[in-house]
Amino acid sequence: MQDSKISVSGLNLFYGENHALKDINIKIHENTVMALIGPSGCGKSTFLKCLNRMNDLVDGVKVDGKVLLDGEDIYDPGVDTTLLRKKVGMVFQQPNPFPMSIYDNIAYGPRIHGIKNKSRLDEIVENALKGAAIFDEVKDRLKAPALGLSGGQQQRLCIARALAVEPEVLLMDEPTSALDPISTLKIEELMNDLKKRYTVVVVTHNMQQAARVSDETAFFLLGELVEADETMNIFGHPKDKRTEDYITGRFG
Amino acid sequence: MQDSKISVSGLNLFYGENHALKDINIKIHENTVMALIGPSGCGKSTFLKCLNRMNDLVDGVKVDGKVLLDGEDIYDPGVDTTLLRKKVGMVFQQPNPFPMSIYDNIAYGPRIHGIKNKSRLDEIVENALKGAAIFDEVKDRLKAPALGLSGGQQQRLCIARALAVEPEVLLMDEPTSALDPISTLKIEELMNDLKKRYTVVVVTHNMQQAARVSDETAFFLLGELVEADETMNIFGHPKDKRTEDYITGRFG
Amino acid sequence: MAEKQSFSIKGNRKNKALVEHVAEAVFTVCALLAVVAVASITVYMIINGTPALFKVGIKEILFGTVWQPAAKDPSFGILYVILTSIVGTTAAVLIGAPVGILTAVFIEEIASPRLAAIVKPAVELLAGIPSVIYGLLGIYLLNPMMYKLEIALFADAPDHQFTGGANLISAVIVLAVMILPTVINVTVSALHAVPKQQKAASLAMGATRIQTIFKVLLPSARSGIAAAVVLGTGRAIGEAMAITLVSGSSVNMPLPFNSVRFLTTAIVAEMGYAAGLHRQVLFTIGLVLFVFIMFINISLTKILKGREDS
Amino acid sequence: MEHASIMNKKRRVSDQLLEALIYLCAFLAVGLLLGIIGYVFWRGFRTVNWSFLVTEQSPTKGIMGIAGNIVNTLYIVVLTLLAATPIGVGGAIYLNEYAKPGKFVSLVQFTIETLTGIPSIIFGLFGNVFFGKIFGYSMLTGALTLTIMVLPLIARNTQEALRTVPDSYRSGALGIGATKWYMIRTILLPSAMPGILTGVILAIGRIVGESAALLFTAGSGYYLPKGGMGLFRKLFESGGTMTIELYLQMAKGKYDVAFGIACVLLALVLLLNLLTKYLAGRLNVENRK
Amino acid sequence: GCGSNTKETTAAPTTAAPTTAAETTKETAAETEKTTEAAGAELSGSISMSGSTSMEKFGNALAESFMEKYPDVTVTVEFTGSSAGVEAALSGASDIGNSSRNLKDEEKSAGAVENIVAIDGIAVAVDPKNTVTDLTKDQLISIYTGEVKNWSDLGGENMPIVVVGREAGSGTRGAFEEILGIEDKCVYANELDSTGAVMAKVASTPGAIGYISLDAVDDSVIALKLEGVAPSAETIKSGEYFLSRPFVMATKGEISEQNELVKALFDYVYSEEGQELAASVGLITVK
Ligand SMILES: Nc1ncnc2c1ncn2[C@@H]1O[C@H](COP(=O)(O)OP(=O)(O)OP(=O)(O)O)[C@@H](O)[C@H]1O
Ligand SMILES: Nc1ncnc2c1ncn2[C@@H]1O[C@H](COP(=O)(O)OP(=O)(O)OP(=O)(O)O)[C@@H](O)[C@H]1O
Ligand SMILES: [Mg+2]
Ligand SMILES: [Mg+2]
Ligand SMILES: O=P([O-])([O-])[O-]
Repeated sequence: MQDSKISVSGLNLFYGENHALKDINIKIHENTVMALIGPSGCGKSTFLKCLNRMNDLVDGVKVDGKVLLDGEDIYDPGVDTTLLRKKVGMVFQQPNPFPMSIYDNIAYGPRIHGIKNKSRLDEIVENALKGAAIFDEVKDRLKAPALGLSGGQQQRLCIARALAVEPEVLLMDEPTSALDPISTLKIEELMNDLKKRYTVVVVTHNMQQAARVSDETAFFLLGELVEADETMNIFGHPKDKRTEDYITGRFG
Repeated sequence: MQDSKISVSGLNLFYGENHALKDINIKIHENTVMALIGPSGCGKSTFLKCLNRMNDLVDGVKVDGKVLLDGEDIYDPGVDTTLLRKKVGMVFQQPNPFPMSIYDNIAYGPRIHGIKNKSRLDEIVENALKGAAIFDEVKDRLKAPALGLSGGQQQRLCIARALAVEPEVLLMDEPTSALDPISTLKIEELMNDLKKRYTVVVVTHNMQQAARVSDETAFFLLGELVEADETMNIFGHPKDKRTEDYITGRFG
Repeated sequence: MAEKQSFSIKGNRKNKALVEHVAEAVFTVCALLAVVAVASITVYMIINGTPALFKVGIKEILFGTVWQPAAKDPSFGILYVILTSIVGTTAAVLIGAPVGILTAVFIEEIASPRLAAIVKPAVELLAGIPSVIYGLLGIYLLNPMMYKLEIALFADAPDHQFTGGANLISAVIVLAVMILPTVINVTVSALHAVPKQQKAASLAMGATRIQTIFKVLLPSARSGIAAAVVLGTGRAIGEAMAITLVSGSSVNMPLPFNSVRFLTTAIVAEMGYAAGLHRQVLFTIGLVLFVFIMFINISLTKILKGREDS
Repeated sequence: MEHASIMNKKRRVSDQLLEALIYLCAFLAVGLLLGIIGYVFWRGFRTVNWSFLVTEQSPTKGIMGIAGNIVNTLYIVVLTLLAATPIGVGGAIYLNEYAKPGKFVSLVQFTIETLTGIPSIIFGLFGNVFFGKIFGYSMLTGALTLTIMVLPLIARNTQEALRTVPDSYRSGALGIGATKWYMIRTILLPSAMPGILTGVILAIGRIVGESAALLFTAGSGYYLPKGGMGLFRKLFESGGTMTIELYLQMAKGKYDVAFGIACVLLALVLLLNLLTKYLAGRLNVENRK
Repeated sequence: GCGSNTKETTAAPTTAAPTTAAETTKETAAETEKTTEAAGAELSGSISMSGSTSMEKFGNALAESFMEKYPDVTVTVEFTGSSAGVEAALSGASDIGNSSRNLKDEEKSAGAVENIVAIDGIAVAVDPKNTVTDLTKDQLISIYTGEVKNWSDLGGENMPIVVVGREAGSGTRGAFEEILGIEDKCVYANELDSTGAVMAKVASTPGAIGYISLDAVDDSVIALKLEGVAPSAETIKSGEYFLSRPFVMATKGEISEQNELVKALFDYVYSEEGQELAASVGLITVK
């Protein structure tokens, strides 16, 4: 196995009184896709947001433990969260393009990070759109409003937007749950493609999807990480009884 | 077979351009339960609403044809819709108690129709609640707000409210689709009971329910009445191929 | 089952229908009254406001600069009055709107929830303060300060007409402060309506909070903010009593240290005694104000419609 | 692969400037607005005492009291609401429950929007010559003028409230044979009541704070009505509300009195504000159930 | 330079009018005096006056004392400016229109009747700190026409002059400009719409000058001497102080055509008690 890109140890998270993540220890390897599964409310989204400190925005959150990204603790006071989030991109469940043109959506990130040069931006936009497998569909209408795209296209646009800042890790929270089967297929293919260059962590409710797209799978239950292993093992020979029950549909 | 309580002939209904009911001919017999089934959008609710002229409230509706209730055409200009609706009560898909006490909900109808006497009202309320099999559950809190009841109780309250005006026909549009299985069962039992004194027409999406509760069943498709017959026949030996396809789950 | 007595559905519908028809008629009349009220105001303004335009001459009224309505040889030029309303309102909005919008940003995005929970209701409360109170503070606190400034600035300008601080700037400041609550409240709700995921998306891309505010939140809320500004403009251009004393109420060019008269204060100043042609000219002033307001109203409707559509 | 470090905390000058600007504006605006409230209370507090509130003004005797103005304010509020509430609520019922979408409805809707935007000085001008011609400077002239002015406030709030009443209530009532008017009376109006009251309170706030539309219609009398007949006669007599008296005192440079009245007005506005909040809460709870 | 003739032209009506008015009302007063005494306490209803803001003090005093006498009558007075008052009387919006100047010919021909009830001076007021205490007529004219802009040109401190005046419908302004012969030539820095507002502005603004009703002057301002003459009842009566004008309570039609209440009010005004009241607020009586 490769290096671990992200290494989480002793992570606990509280929403006020609610102990939402309990002593999580896990390693996520470079250039792989890791799937997070588990029943609703088990803490998948919460864990994902720990990886780029999006939880900072929630009032009354207390985080405790270590999350190392390339060996640096992202909860160190010296960390610049904007640099962290540039490095660890995120795609949300609901496609959420900004109310501006397709081009400006993609150029948003690069511009924030100081890129002003027009031809450089053009290049970045084109590459990002290609990377998210949507370039051909929108290349003739880059100036059109992004909100005019279909749901599936919007989600790929959001992926392109995340790619445009050249992250190293890509977090995806149920990226296909709001999409139709054809768009879902496109995005699954895309994930397979992305892992060549990025480390991908994806939350999914869909067991088949986890099995199809991921190299490794982590199973959460009631805020605990029950088991994390290669996807084949999780779906083939889970070590924990609870994992087996969940995968075979006995609860959740 | 008994007399036909309602007799519909040559009924056509248009929502503007949309021809929602096409030449419907059907007889509904006294003291039976008739189930209306068919895929979504086929016109079941529309047909039901024709029977007490609730369609009058919709803008741009055009109705054409005859609906005889006890031999009187309900679309005759001389008809008083409030008397009609007193005679033909209705229960809706979503329980819709008024924001007042349980007692006042039930007494609402009788009061409309001029009953002011307190002891007479008390009696009516009690009978209606008993008729809808909810009396025991609420008898100690008749002054409590109706909105505080559970969904299933609310629906039986609405049935009681309809019974309180002593209708002769009771229309029910998917009365159990918003309810849990236990409440559903209670209401199905109730229907069986009701048909001793009322003529019941019930729309349902649930084939088993139709089979369980109804004496006759009418199958609608795309605004047409495909077939109406005794329930045993519809589910046993449907005459029309489309009915068979629908019942066996081939579409819808 | 024949023993069950079935009643006819035909019958005493006449009585009931009567009550129904009366109720419907009453409500229709109520709605009509609203129309009649506006129509009569509009028609009244037009009927009374247009004759003077032709009697005096459109050019003489709208582009004349001499306002001497009670002179032996009267002159009815309201150009300065129109310009004062335009300049005064614009200036007030240019000051009040940015401050208001950024304050709304503070309440919605920067302030801690506890602080916001104090500030927001306070600002809502201020929207209800009678405008004369703003005028009272203007005349009591602002005018004397302005006079000091005026003396300092124009000490060596022998041609300057001293106003004692009752000038355009004072009026503009009063108006700017007065529209603040409106701008803040409407902008806060506009910002509040921006989907939370857009903020999350921007932050997740490494944008700072400030970048997110200026590059995503404010642009997303722009139609709501536009509505806030337009509402503020409407309030500013329509205000009369708060600024009539503060502005000095002489008809002059709208220069910062001139005593000036607005469209509204022109009506206030002379409404009581104007008769004949003079009164008709006042209606013309009212009509000009009315046209401005209609323009503002219609653009507001457009903005709000546009928001519903998108 | 070369990994960028995340430990290099940068300071963005433009961000800091903008943030400073936001703080500045917020501080300015909030400070100013709170300062206004604070100043008015502080400056007006000493003037307000019991006799200020309950005595009638008498310039010859040198007595300053606002009892007459308080009664006038109440009088005009009641009179205006008596006219505006039924019309506003009725118009809203027509628009929401009876009207079929079309030209007339958009016309009414447009006029209601328009009325909202018309400045009060135009109402003053209109009322002065239109109603004033018949009734002179009088409470009646003032109330009729204000009725037109607050009509949209009540109508719009009623419309909003009616919109939040679920349709199922309507079909429920009609489905058991209620006539439309009966349904409106027994189901819609009770459910919409908090919204209607909110509109009424907003209208009260507007009337209490009004100056331009009243000064030229209801005038500025400050006497208490004399006995029962006086209360009726008041209809045709001039009367200034507290806000009008505030304006006149301020024009005369009697700042102590002006701030005193301002202080009372602020307290009143605060009270009305709390009342609206309370009612809005009620409306929400009803819906949540 | 034209000041001397205006003195005569305005002086004429102010002296002529009261005599005629007083004469015409003498009989009516005499004959209604009995009726009011008999029916006095039973009078009830309301009287509306509106107009001159200079007459605020007089109007309020009149209303109050009349209401004391007739407890069931309400007298309301609006202070909207003289022309507004006459206009309101003509349109019927008010029973009586107060005017602090003689009625204009147009107003008379529209049916307004000039009932002069008292004579008042116009004081030229400055703020208490001003060192100038005396102006000539020409100096006053040059101030109001904008030729002189600093008190130092008039022997005072180096301080700008803030020229405060009244709105165009004001009786005070009408009389002031007419007596000085500067109609429509004044350059006002502030045009305020009541006597009280002018006084408040002058009182609070160093260097301000304004004209106001003499009976309104209090110690927040200083009333200047004109041509060395201080304004007072005596100097106005004698004609030495040249800024004066009548207080008119205009009616639409003669007093005899008015309703009982209005008649009673005029009876009261012209009675000894009423004239004492006028004198007590600093006016010159006409009887
Ligand atoms: N902002 C928040 N404040 C308080 N509690 C929260 C917050 N967000 C989540 N929680 C709680 O934390 C727990 C984990 O939530 P989380 O959203 O991570 O679950 P999840 O596994 O993503 O569920 P789902 O599959 O439904 O998205 C839940 O009990 C939830 O109620
Ligand atoms: N108020 C209306 N205005 C216009 N068209 C309507 C209206 N109500 C129903 N329709 C149309 O009439 C047709 C029949 O609708 P109806 O509601 O009767 O179907 P349904 O069989 O009850 O369906 P479901 O099972 O989904 O309730 C549909 O095409 C529907 O779109
Ligand atoms: Mg989640
Ligand atoms: Mg249906
Ligand atoms: O007395 P005036 O208010 O008209 O000057």
